[in-house]
Amino acid sequence: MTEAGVSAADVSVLSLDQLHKAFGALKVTDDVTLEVRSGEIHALIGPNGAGKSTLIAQICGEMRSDAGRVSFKGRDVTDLSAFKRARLGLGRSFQTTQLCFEFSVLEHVILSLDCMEGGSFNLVANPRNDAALREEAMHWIGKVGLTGRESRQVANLAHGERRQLELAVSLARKPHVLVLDEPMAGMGAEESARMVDLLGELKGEYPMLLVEHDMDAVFTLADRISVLVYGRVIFTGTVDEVRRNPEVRSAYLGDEAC
Amino acid sequence: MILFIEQLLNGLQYGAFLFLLASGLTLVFGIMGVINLTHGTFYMIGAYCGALTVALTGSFFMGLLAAMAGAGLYGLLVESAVVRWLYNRDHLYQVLATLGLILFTNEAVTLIVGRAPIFMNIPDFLSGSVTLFPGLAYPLMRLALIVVGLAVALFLWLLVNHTRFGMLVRAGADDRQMVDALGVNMRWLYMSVFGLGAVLCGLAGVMAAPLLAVEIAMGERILITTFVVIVIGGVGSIRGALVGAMLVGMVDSLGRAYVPQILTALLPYSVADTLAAGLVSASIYVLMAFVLLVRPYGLFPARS
Amino acid sequence: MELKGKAMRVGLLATALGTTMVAHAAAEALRIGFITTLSTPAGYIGEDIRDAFTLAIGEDGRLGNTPVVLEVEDDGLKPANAKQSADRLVQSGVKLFTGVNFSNVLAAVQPTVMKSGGFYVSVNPGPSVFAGAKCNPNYFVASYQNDAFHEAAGLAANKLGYEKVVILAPNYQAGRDALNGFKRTYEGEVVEEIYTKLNQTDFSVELARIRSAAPDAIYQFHPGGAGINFAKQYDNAGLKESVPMLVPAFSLDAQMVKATGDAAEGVYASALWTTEFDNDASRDFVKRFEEAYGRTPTMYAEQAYDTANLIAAALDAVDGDIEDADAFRAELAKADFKPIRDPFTFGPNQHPIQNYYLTRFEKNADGEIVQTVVERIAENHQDAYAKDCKMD
Amino acid sequence: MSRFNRFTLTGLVMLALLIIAPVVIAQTDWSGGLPLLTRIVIYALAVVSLDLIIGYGALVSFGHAMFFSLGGYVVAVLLHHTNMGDTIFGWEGTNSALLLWPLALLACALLGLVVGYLALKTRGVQFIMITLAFAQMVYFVLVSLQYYGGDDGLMMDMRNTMPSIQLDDPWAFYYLALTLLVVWVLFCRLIVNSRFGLVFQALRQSERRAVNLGVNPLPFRLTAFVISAVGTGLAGILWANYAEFVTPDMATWAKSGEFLAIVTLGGLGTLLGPIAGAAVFIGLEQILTIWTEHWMIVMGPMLVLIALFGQQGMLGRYLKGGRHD
Repeated sequence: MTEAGVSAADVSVLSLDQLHKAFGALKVTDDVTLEVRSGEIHALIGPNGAGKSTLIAQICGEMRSDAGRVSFKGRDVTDLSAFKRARLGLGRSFQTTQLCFEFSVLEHVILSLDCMEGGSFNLVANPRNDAALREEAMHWIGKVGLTGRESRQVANLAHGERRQLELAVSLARKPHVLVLDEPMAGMGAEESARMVDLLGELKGEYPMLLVEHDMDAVFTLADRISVLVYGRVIFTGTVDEVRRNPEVRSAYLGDEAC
Repeated sequence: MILFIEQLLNGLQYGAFLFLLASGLTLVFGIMGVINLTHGTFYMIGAYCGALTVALTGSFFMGLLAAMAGAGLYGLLVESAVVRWLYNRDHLYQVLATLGLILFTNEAVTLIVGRAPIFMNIPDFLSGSVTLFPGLAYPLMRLALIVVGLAVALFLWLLVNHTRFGMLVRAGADDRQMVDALGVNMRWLYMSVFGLGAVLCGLAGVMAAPLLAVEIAMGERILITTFVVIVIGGVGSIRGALVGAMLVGMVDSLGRAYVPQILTALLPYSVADTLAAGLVSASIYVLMAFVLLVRPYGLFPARS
Repeated sequence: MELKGKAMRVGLLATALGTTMVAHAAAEALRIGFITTLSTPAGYIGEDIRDAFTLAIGEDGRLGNTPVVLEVEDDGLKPANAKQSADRLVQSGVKLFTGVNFSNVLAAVQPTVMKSGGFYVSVNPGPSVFAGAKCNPNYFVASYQNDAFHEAAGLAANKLGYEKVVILAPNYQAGRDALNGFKRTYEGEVVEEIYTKLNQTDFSVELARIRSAAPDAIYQFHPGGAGINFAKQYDNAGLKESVPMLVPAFSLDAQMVKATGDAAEGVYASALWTTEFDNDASRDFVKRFEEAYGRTPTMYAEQAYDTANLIAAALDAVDGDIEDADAFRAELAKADFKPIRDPFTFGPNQHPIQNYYLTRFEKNADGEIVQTVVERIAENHQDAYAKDCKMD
Repeated sequence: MSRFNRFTLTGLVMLALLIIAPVVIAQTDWSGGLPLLTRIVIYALAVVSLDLIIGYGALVSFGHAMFFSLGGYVVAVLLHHTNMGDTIFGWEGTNSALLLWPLALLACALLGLVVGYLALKTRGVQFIMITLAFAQMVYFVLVSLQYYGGDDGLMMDMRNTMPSIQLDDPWAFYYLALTLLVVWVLFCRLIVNSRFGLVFQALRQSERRAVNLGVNPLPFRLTAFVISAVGTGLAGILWANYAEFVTPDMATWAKSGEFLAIVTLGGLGTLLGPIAGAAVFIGLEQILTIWTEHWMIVMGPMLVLIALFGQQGMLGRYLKGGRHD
């Protein structure tokens, strides 16, 4: 990995400033500061129970933080609810797939496109019959490699295909950052490889915060990596720096690293 | 002052009675996720079994046993024949099926016992009143209800907090999959919880029967109130059921005792009269709406 | 015994096949629409009404000399269902109706029948709506106007010398009517007027209020199960000994007394008739009813039996032909028959002008609780609404 | 496409049956046919409205009888004043359906708005219970309306009037109710397939996903709840005109439960299923009550069997099947 070029593109898109969250006496996230810069894939790794899921919930607005700030595109969004953050361009995928299983692939992407402004109260027009929407939806379906599957019901998709659809649903909204919560979870080797390729293609177009256990994928894709242990970021740096850091090795990577 | 204490006792007594019904319902609800409308039916079965047995044997204790056994057995029957197959189904199907069971049971009891309400005497050792302190005599039968309610609360507390069974119950209320993963025989756990709930209903039925008309559909009258109790308390929580029952008991009793007087003192009679009657009738529903608006999952939700 | 067998058979048939009972259906039999409440816990009243009416028809299927068919329909205590049944029967040509047991059901049935030009003779409720300005020439009440028992109870309270009373009823129309009826005739002081919740089962709070008010007596109206609950809890609270309880007859009917047990002993009730009435017709009726159905007739049974005989007398007078409505109406209005209770006449609104009694629940020689007659408290009592009725 | 065809086909068959049935029954000597069909159509209107929020939004309202009763009471009360010659806030009143009905629907919409806004703060079982609580409050208010008959209810001396349609004529009334049902079903169908409907359904299937697409759940759910309230209110208006009286009965929890049972019986999320459910439920009740007064001993187990084995209600499998693949 080369050092990411220092340029105007290096401005921070998403930044977390001293975020805290505790359940009773248990500090789940503790003083987390972290930023995702435009164009980079920033990976977040850490053992189970490190607080990754809680952190994502705080970023996306599903959970209120006890203290600290979340800024998105230079704007303080700490007090905004989840749907408002989404409207600003915060896209995400979920650890366990969150999709509308009764829709077809096409319907789902159309839904995503139709919700750019938070959804419509038009009680009459059928968005499925909107040629422009269909065409755009097909574009995103093609982008994630689901062409030919567009009329299949989401419930009947294979696991990997659902992950691809989640990506399409997020991409269709032209997000300014993508928060991906273990996109490779539960995938076979082949599916994982395809997902890595796909994310690699998207790299540079969308800044991403990638939470992932698959270290091969992380080292292939990430520009920078933050390590979260017991709710604290113990280290942030480039891939090589992380590999070299003894603290990280002992705390987390250990034998898993290579 | 003495009157106020008496009304507090009345509230306590009503609360204790509601707790007997609500504790089982909240467990069934919390652990199995089943909306069981037949809960009131178990109460009716208990009252009928108790009253008929007392009429036959003359012994209140036989009636007590018969009520608990009858309601418990019917509960097990309902669980294994119908409810068991609805655990993982939408609430709507549970409502439909248990509604059907209510209609069926009511009519079956009508065919067997007849439509006219039946009689159950107050046992001799519980008839009459005791003087708690000068100026306040309270009926023994009602005191007995309070004692039974508190005893059951204590029993359930011990059961839930200090036994393996209770551990599973608590775990089940928190996370069903986890209990599944423990390899516990879920069928056994569900049946015992359901049966326990039914037995407690039978107990409530036989304790209430001496003071009430034992009649068809007596269960539905109390069912909705019982649901109100557990929703206020927080579904799945015994502690919630206890607090909810006491809250509902007190609000209802003190409301009936004092709201008309207070309103009459404040407002012109014609307005106060209608308003008070309406307010008293709807008091527990107002309470529930208020609690849910402040705490959408009740006071002590089992699952956070 | 012969009669018993037949009546049982007819009764069983009616139960088993529900609703359309054909008693020796001759081609020309007069069809009588009989909408009543058989299901629900209140169904025992409907059963008594139906069975007593059937008893009056007798084994030959004739009411007086006229062959009749009772078209029994269960309304399930739902006005809408009753209205549906009435519509259906009217359209199929039925001209004469009776049987309804509840005021709100009657409110649904009566207008339908009146619109069709048919007759309705009430066996039980006499709601005030139809007793005053909305009275109708084709609508008769052979039982009582709804307020009558309460007015009679007010008179009874005067006679018993009660100077201050607490009165209670559920918070709904009939409950409010009840207490207003009582206050209309009662001359003492009402120290507290308590409205309970509809379908309330526990009365501990109200009992405490009564105790603290310490009245000479209470008057309470709670129909059905609530009435039983109240009486049992009143006794259990130890109030029955110190504060006498007065009720209208339907707060403690013969079936309810069985479920109330000893708690009923000593309670006063205003009534039209009781099983202990001292005349042959009454004794004969009680005996026949008990033989046929194996249970004690309630006041509702008596009213239904009298209604049947009222209709029978009018039918006989017009030879079973009710097509000439004016003639049939005129005969009904005469009330020219011998009822089991005291004879009555119709007022201008075609509600009875009749005698009311003070009764008391007491143990008889066999240790059973029966409703004994204490004294007549109202003679030729007429309801308060008759003056508002202007028939054309 | 096949789903569209199945819906259209089923809808047309039902419509044909409902159009022809009274004509056929009129040939027999069964006089209860037309009133029975009228009841079915009125109930259908209410349960289709309920299906809109349960079947497509998973908002299980156990209190929809409150809208049914409110619609009925508003027309009955206004008619009562008009006939008594009272003025209502200086307005001399009217008997015209074209004025009264929209007014009643507006009242239902307002109640729906308030109740929906408060109730939608909860989910699941709590939502079921809080809607029930509000319905109970409405019920107790109706019972305590002494002036309007309280528990006994309020008679309507006549039906409302409508230009060129005789509401007093049972045939005209039936076909008017049927027309309203058809229009309402088509409207609901339009909503379900609309841009709004897509979002509303997405909220049921995955609220988290919808929220992360930028959807604020409350306005969508509230809109659907109000529309559903209006439809149920319309059924209440028709019921009041059909029965010519209103009672607090219309607001009991048993009525709400009946609606739920019918929707489930017919098939959730199908719009047409509940209509079949209404026909079967009310028809069965009618047949069984004629057969025996102990009809519940048959009806009860039937409901149980339907819940146990009719996994998607009567028409759920058929109407939802055959979509995609």
